[in-house]
Amino acid sequence: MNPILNPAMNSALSGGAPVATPFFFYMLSGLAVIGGILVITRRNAVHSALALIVTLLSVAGLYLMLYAPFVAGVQIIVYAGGIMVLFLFVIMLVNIERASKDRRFNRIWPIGLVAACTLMGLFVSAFVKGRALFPDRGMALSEGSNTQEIAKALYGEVNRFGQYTFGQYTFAFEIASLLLLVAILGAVIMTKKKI
Amino acid sequence: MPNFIMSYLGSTLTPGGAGNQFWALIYVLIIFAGVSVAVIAMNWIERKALAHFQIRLGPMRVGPHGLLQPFADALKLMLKEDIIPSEADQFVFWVAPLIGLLAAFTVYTVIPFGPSQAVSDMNIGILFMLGVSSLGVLGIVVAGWASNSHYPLIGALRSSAQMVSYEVAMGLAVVSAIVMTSLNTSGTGTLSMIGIVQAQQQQGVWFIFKFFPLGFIAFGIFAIAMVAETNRAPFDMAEAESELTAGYHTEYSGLRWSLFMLAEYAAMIAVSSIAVTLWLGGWMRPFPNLLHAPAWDFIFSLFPGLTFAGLAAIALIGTVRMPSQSFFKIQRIGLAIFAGLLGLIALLLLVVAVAGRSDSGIVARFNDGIGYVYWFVLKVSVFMYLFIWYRATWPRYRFDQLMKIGWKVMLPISLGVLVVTAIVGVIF
Amino acid sequence: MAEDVKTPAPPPPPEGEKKPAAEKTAEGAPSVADTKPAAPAKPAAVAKPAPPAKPAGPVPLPWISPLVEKYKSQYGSAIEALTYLGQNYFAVDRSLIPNLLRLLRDEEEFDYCVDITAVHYPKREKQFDVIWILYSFPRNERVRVKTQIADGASIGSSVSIWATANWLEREVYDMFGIHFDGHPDLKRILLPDGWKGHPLRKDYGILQQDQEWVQINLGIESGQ
Amino acid sequence: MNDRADQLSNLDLDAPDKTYLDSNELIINMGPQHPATHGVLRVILKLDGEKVLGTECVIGYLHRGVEKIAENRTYTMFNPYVDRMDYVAAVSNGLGYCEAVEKLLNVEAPARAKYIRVILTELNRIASHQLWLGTHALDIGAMTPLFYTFRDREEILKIFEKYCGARLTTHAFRIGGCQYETYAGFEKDVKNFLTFVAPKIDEYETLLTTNRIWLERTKNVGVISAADAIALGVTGPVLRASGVKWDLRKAQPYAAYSDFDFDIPIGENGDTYDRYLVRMVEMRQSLLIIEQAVNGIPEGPIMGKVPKVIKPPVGEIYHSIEAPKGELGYFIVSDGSTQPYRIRVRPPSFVNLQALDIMVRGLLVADVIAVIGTLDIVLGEVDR
Repeated sequence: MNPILNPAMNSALSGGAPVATPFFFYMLSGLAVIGGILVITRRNAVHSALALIVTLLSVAGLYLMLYAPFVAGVQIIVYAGGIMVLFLFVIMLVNIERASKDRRFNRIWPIGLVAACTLMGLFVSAFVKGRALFPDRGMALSEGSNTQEIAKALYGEVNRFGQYTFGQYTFAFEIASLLLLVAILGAVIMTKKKI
Repeated sequence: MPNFIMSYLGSTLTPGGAGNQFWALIYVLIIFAGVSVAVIAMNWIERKALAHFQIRLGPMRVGPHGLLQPFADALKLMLKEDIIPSEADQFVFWVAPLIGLLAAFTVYTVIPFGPSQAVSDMNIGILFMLGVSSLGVLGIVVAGWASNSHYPLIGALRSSAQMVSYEVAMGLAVVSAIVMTSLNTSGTGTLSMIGIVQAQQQQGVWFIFKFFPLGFIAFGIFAIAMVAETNRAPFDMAEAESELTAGYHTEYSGLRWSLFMLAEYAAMIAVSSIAVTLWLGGWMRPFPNLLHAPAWDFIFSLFPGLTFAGLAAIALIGTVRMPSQSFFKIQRIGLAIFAGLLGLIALLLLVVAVAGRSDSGIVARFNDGIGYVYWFVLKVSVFMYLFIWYRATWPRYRFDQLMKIGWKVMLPISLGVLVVTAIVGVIF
Repeated sequence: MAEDVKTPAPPPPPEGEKKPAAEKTAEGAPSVADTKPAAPAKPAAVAKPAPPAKPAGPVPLPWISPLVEKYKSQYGSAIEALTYLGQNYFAVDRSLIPNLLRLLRDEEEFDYCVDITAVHYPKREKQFDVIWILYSFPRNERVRVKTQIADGASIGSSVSIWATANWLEREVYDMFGIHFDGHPDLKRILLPDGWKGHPLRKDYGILQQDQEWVQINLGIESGQ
Repeated sequence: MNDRADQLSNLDLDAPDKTYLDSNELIINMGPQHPATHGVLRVILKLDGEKVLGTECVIGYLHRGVEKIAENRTYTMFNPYVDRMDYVAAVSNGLGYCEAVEKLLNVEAPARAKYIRVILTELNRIASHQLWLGTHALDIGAMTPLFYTFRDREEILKIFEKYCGARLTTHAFRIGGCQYETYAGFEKDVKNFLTFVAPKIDEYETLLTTNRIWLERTKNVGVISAADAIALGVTGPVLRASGVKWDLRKAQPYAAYSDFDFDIPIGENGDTYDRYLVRMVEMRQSLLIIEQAVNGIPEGPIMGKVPKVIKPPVGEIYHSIEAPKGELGYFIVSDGSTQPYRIRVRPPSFVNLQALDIMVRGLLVADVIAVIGTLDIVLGEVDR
């Protein structure tokens, strides 16, 4: 059994009550999947956006189950709170009536299907070979003898996150921010003809 | 089961921290009821205070001095026909107020009314609060869109732009307070709401006075941003009644409309709670480190009772001064009963305070809890009064000016304050 | 004074008969164009026209002033200058509008068009008086310009001279049905767009309504 | 929207700097049911986001055919109707009408009547400005001044009520003078009012004049240059705020205004803030005029020698006065009968409203509200 779903570990980490139960896991994943399906099938873009919010919140819940509360919080504040508001902002300016009459799946859908299958294959292979590619925290946890200690170590999750971003992975972090800067500049150039 | 109930009573953890779902549920219910009552009270106080700013009397008919007016309003709103425009997007129109309401009430799970008087203490408490309260704007945005009408749409656009931009300055101000929490011997800060207050206690200063004026500026930024965040005057662009009739809730009526109002006031209380927690020492009474002798504890523990006694006295004066026509007879009786109730609460609180002095068990703990909640609520109500005061005094900003202030003034200042706070924190 | 008032006034000369038949349109218009550059002498010296003598009885008297002389010499009998109770007005031929108005603004500094209105005389051949009330800020003086037009005829618009004429002319059109040539957007202003009839004409009864419009747009049988 | 919006001719504007996102132009109806259009004004706005590309005013919802009614009433009977045009400045309307008919009759009101007229008209000017200030501030979002101004306006209405029995549509004057002698204590009431209201005007100014938000909302908003203002025929405080020192009370004095010493305030920039300041100073100047008038009010008759049946000789007359909102003119054509052949009212609000379009282009929706407020229109007068 996945150590994350180990009740003993749960109670140690949350200080008593088990949270990361299979029930929550399946519920949240189910919500995320249903939301994802709705995102691509709804004709109305605002409905899609709302479904996407459900998906994002479910994923945030999954992060919580993985004892990554900081990532969950960031997921809510950035994706569900910030980005989705901007999404809706843009969608509202689009003429929904006309957009919903357009054909939803146009001719390039085979290409999309291929791309989706490729991505799927990537995920599957990552899942299969995952242990070799990534340090598996769950495994590390199960190997530790004292769950209380691990729980303590995990409590400083934000600190560790900070240390990683500004220590070990500074370069990757800065590259990502540079990428965002380029995107911002591109957006400015696209919207404004004369700057 | 009784063990489940009783075992928690001696605990110094929050129900969430202790993993006690029963008490968590009790706390949730208490908070839900408390916030609802607070919104009702706020409704009455706002109307009365605003009226007195404006040389009017405000509600005077329903109940003595209009005390029952909020209930009459609530009843009316519940009975009113719930109109859904035929051209509206039915489902989204239906779900929008619920989103706002859920977001506004969910944040209360982490608000620390005392060191253990909170539903749960997440280690990302403040992040959770900001994140969930930012979801509230979704309700407004989709409400404006679903109404399928121009004014609500403009209101929704305004409010989404406004909230997204003010969240940035607000977040940076919050971060500068969080940086202050790390100024201890171990050098680790915290995002936990309770941890933030405890950090202030350890450092012996409210963060508003820390590194004066840095903390004060950050607090000021937050205090301005939270007004914009809750769409209140002078930043009430989203529902600017003289421009957009009623903004995003123009097409709403009845119960659904009242849910928006409930969400708005709940959000006001929530953001005020954040400000109180981060900068004004949360549940701490004034000078907890300086005046910490048991005698002082006792004196401060009398405050809640005395406050209620004072309110009872005011109500009593109102009863006495009520005109003596027969028309006012029922009102006089009603106000007298109200005064009696307040007096009874005051008496109860005073008894607890006196009893808690000699007791060291559950009564003392209860007494402490009352003290914490009292000081917290008192600080929050100062903000609530400020909200009313702003509304009575100021004209409304224009949308572009609002954005200009947000991006060109508040954001650089909050960024600067954050950097300077960090530097000063490292040096000292 | 009041006794004077009670004395019966001289029989009203129908306003239109004061002027000779003005059919000089063909000559009038070019003459304006010719004389305009040739008249640089701006009569600044005549800023204050001679105060007209107050008539004992209320009869329009000829208005004598350098300003009048100037335009009389230009247009001859197409223009008539009168004064009544101290208020001066020109009664001009239709063909002089709007050129005369432009001259008045440019040369005589009548820079403010106070009002444009009309009066309906159904018994006359040319049924309408159109009246411009002008004011000059530098001279602190008012003047009225009147012209007569027949029903169905149109008259030059003065929107290009005073921007304010836009709505004023629209109201005249709305109320009297007088068309202004060159108006950028001549449509009804106070009455709804589809309304039939022009209420301030004398033949439009005070209780009269466009019943059809009322029935279609308001969904009621009658507006009365 | 509707068919009307599609045929907006004066909304075809020179294209703004086009961007890729400009394709969404929004046409919205502001009014006739809208909290800030002061009645039943309907403004069709063409918006790019929130920027106003153009406006079209649709008026006439309150059209009652006042001019048509006039042709079917005698001169005396029509007198009360004029109060219903600019109903917040009914006294001014009455003054203009009575003076115009008097001029047509070639009679003059006695000096005492003129002084009473000046006092009441100036009181009415203050009341009108107070109402404007309250609603204008409310439009910009300041709720409180409304209640202050209405509290003080009440004192003026009380004086009106005591004088002629009506508060709003007063019908205070008659052709030839005044119907009523001042009541006992009139002068005392007016003097009390003067001492009462002066500090109250300070109070309004404390709330607004240096208020940062008020300044930001009104400065450089709805600017109209003097040349534009004159070309558009704008009058009253709006014209004066653009820097044109012109007031009919000085330029062509009527009633007893030549007897009094007062200033005409003018603005510099012609923006909303200047219009606000001009009106505030005008209120104070009105107090000065009232003070002089009430101190120097002569004894004597209050009714001139007018015949019982008013039958002006054939002729036409134009007379205008400085109403609180601008030049209010009456053009009366008489055919010698007891009924006017034609009465044309030159309404200041109607003409001033025309300036809305050029004042708000390029501004934001919120500014449209501010500008409608600052133009100080009354729809009863716009539509007549």
